[in-house]
Amino acid sequence: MAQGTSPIRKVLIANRGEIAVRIIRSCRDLGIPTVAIYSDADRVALHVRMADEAFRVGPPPSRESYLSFERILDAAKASGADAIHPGYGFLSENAAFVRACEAAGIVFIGPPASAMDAMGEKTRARANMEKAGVPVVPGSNAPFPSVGEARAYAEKIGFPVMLKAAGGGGGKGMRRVERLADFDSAWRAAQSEALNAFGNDAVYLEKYLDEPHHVEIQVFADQAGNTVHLNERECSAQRRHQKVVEETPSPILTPEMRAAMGEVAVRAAKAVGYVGAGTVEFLVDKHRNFYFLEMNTRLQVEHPVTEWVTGLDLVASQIRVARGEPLGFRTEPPRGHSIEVRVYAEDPAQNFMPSPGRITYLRVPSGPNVRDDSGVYPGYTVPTVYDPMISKVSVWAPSRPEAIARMRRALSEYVVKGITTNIRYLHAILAHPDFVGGNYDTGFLPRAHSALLGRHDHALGEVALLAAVVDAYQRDARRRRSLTPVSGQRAGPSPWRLRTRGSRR
Amino acid sequence: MAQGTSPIRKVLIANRGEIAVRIIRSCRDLGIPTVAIYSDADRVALHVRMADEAFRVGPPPSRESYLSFERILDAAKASGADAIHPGYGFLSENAAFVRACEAAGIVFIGPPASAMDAMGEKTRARANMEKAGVPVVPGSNAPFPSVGEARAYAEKIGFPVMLKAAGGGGGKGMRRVERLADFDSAWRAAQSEALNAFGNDAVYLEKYLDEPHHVEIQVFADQAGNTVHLNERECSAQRRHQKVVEETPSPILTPEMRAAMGEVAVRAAKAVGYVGAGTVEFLVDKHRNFYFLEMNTRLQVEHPVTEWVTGLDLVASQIRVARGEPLGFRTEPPRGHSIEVRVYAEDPAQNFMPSPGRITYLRVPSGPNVRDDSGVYPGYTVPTVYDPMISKVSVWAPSRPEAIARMRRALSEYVVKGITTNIRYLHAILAHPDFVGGNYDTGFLPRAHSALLGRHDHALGEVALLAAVVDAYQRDARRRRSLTPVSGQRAGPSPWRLRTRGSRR
Amino acid sequence: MNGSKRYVTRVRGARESVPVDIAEQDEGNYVLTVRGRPHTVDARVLDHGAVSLLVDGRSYDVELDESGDEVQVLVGFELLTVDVADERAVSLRAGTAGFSVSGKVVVTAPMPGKVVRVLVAPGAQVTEGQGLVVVEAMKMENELKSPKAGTVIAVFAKEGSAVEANAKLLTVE
Amino acid sequence: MNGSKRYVTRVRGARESVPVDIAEQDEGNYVLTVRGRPHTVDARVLDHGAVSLLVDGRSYDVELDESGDEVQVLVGFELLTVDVADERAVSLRAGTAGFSVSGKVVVTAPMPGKVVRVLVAPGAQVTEGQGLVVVEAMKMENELKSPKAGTVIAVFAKEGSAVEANAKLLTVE
Repeated sequence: MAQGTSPIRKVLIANRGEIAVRIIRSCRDLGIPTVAIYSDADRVALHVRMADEAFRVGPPPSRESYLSFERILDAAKASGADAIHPGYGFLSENAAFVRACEAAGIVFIGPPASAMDAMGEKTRARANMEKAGVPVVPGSNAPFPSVGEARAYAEKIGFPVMLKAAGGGGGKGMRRVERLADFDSAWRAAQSEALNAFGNDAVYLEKYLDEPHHVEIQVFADQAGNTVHLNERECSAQRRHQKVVEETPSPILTPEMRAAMGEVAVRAAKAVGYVGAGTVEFLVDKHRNFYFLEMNTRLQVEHPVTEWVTGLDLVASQIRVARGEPLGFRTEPPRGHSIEVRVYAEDPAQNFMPSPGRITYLRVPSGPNVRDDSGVYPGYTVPTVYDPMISKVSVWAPSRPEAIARMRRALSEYVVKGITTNIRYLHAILAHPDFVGGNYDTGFLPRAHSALLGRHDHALGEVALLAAVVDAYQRDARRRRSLTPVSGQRAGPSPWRLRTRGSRR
Repeated sequence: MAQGTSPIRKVLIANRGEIAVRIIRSCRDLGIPTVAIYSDADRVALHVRMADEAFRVGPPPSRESYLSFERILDAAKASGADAIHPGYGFLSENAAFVRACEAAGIVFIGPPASAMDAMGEKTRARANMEKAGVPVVPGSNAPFPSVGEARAYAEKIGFPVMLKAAGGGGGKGMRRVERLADFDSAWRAAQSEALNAFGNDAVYLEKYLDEPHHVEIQVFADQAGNTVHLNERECSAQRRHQKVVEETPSPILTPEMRAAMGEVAVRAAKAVGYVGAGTVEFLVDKHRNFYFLEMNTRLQVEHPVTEWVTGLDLVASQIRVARGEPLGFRTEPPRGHSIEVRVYAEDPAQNFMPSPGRITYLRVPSGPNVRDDSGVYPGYTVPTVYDPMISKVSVWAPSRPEAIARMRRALSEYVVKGITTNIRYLHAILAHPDFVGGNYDTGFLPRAHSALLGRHDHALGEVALLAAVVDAYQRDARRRRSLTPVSGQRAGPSPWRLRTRGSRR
Repeated sequence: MNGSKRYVTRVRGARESVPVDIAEQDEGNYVLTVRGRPHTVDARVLDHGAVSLLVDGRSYDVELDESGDEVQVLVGFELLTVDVADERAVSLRAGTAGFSVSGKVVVTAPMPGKVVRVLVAPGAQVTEGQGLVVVEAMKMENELKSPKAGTVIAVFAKEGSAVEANAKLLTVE
Repeated sequence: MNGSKRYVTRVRGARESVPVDIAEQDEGNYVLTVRGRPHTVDARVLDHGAVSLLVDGRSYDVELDESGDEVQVLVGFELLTVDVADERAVSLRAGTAGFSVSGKVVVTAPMPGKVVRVLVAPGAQVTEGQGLVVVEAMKMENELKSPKAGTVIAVFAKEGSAVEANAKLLTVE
């Protein structure tokens, strides 16, 4: 981020989907015009419809559109945008893009490239954190020259171990190895996966922590180096290293642990000269020891839960910091409790297979302390080429049990027709005794998988039969009588109809 | 309310529309099953679809359905409901109904009948309040035996005066008289209107305050008599004595005034042995003197703004108090700022004529700190027989200017097709300098009426022409080519389609 | 690519009609010319009757509702009723009475209700916007106003009587 | 009032079909009898394919989606695919292969993607739920499972090849 004060008069959002919509909303609240970018697959996506301006950046594949420095910077210049918000994913943690923005005289709303460099490669991040006195999981800081040396190191720290792509993120390229015999083939597979996914075959290894908790600390820093933490988020409800449900406060954290982890997270951020919103992820073992996992140098998907318990608008705060304003807040204890779930166009019963397609009907949950951050609308077709997350629902309540009840209620109000979603699965998580109990680790979702899919309500099954038969009966009756649908309501006359009709024509 | 502890295991909601939905939500959050009632006009209304059970209570006219003691109590007995929540309007301030509930052994979630009696007739309320040392607007406490005596009293306190139906509320039966010559005819008209609306022709009169502010204090009391206030709501944006926009805190209140008005409101509530949620309405004149106006012995339409700045769920709190639980909260300064607008199916340009009909498409605002309390759904037909309010949008932000910006953004996201709404009018209010300035009185909306209707954006008018022409062109092209609609998206295959297709049939 | 086609548009309440020329470049992309100024327009019609327009790079989300020959257009907070006709249709219409609020106008009840008051008698001169009849519906009294200046030539509404939606109340010429 | 009519219902995945008798009382009100138990049902079909059901006073909000002879039913969090046929249709079908997951089943690609791995060869014995083919789409690998126990009689999918939606991947009998 260019140091100093920059007015920020128009923001280009280098992203799509719900996060692009989320950023447009904060910009609009701040009175800042927005520029959307879109690939050919997104011409009628919600973020394009909501933005003030919109520029095409290429064909559907991300590499040719949402990852194209040149096209995005061209759109910024064409529209006169003086700042770019990267959202999460895509170019949000790409230091080269940050430098390209700087070279083009455009404010990148995020940390400086140097902080990304320091945290980007996981092995370098580990080394930097060890230097700063931040506890890390036992493991290697440098790639190994050969599989033999890697294997020897694994034997030294003891199995099971975790192989991780040094350049990766989001759970891709990760592989757990249980025993020595499996090591060599797993190593090669991890290297090839890392190369395919990130263009970099560097793999490192860490001691595998048995069913740890994933707890992360939100940090925020201004350009003057004032750095605070905004408490934690519990993200242990994961599937294939993808978070599914997040909450704050973490049900396992004491105020003392929160203070200790917060202090370490702030130290980590300061060690790399961090600016803006960032997240320090930790693993917490059974003994409540915590270890630095990685730092996400961007806004997180799950930032709304922190917004609920702090009252802050983190996107607006990012923009204010990027303008050179000082932090207007400090660390305070979380107020109440917040939970977020990620709604996906996917079928949990079919191994979570994505389920793109047209949303034919949509009714979103609402009412007190329920928030829906959506990237879709009724009639929208979820495309096949991008991440299938369509929405995030978050709730707030004074206490965790109330927040759980509210989220279950909110999910019961969520109606999406035309595509399969994971809403039922999310509801099952919120009702599962391990989740309700609060002491769930990263092994929870895999362990509970069949329980989360399996619970069926037979009384409702019978109601479904009744509904199907009534529907068939009425259809048959209509066919017989060639009449219009039976309905409790008559369709009204012409929409937006005119109050006073003239005899025009 | 029956004193003592009552478990409350099932709640019948003696109301309809958004407030019935609102109450269902809180009950569901508390794990309490709900029973809806419906007239024939409401068989497929949202509250019926969302409740656990639903009972018909009669034909569309309220008198034969939502106001029928007998049918409502029969539904409560048939369903096994042990408590009734009256919402607002309908039977919510009917002391006879409270007594009928008590006689039937059903908890009425609201104040005791005696408190309603004390506050119900406005003249009696005035007398009670004067006795309790609460400042009231100069006026009469008793109905007048003849128009002559009323006229003499009006001359004594000086014109203009306000005529009000003693048994009324919601702005009905109110009439301002500017000068002596108009008095007699206005008096007779007010009597006849009062008789029609409330079955009671008693009319009283008060000194008319010139363009006062309407500021109300939310109070809450438990069965042990602990009574607190939850700050104020500014409700001066009124049209024909109907509130349109509400906010808290009031932009004109100092902390000292808030404390003074809060203390008076608590005194008023205690004077009548109040229990549960109630609202003491005040008029505030130019010199910031405040006068008791009336007490609404029920939940208010605009309660969400108080929920935003206190973090309380007022409906849940009502239920807890009705169960005999002590107040779990106390008076605290408002946190941030909240605004609510009432979305009506009406046409401001046609003298606010109601615009019932079918909602063909609906997209509601969302995102951070935006709440939509709606009673409708896409495909719903707004009936002609009831109040045309379809939804309330409320927002929260740290400061008033941010809350205004957020509400304007939220309204810009609100799409309702098929019927005319007042959304554009609401947006114009939020953009009007008098509202933005914060010092608006009850004369604001009438004064600003043509400004609120008149502002047109000519650039958008030209865009409308472009859209209409493209639409016509594409229709003509389709007709020529007999092709399917041109669209940025292809309609997907069958909805909820099956992942693995068998060769069934 | 097609040649240019002309449509004549008229916004309800406006005094003049505006010709708009449209030329399709490729599917969804057009050049539209209004009052001599050309606009590059990328337009996608959505199923539910909305159009996403990119006009010279600016994004407009437009909701449409067709009713007869007219279309209601909602863009931002502007709601306009637009009559769109191609040139042939306009010339056909030229011989008829239509295409303006001239001639006889029948004022109808917009919804079921009760006639509370009739404010004018046959023969009365009225101005545009003047109240004609008060109808009570949804517990509110609603004043129906004259859509034009003219003379009341017939009154069908009776005080106290119930009326159905679209019932004729009176005629102004 | 009409007489009673019988429908035969079968939930996908269930082993048995369930007959349901329906008798209309008056418009929207029915008595439905399932497994010998009668239910008083007030049913209103909404335009967008939903039914509001009051079954013995309990309210159920049911969303329907018809696809061919089947209807997908969402009630609460239960999503079922139900085949509903009247008695005549059932007797017609008796001579055909349908109405169970017996016989040949073609496994098709649910969306465009790339075949990453083929896990079985022709002749392989498979159990219900066993993985057959891995297809990559939307950046995720998705394993397609066998809808029934049986024998793989043909494999059309090739590792590394792109497939369109609904492309035949293999056949299980």
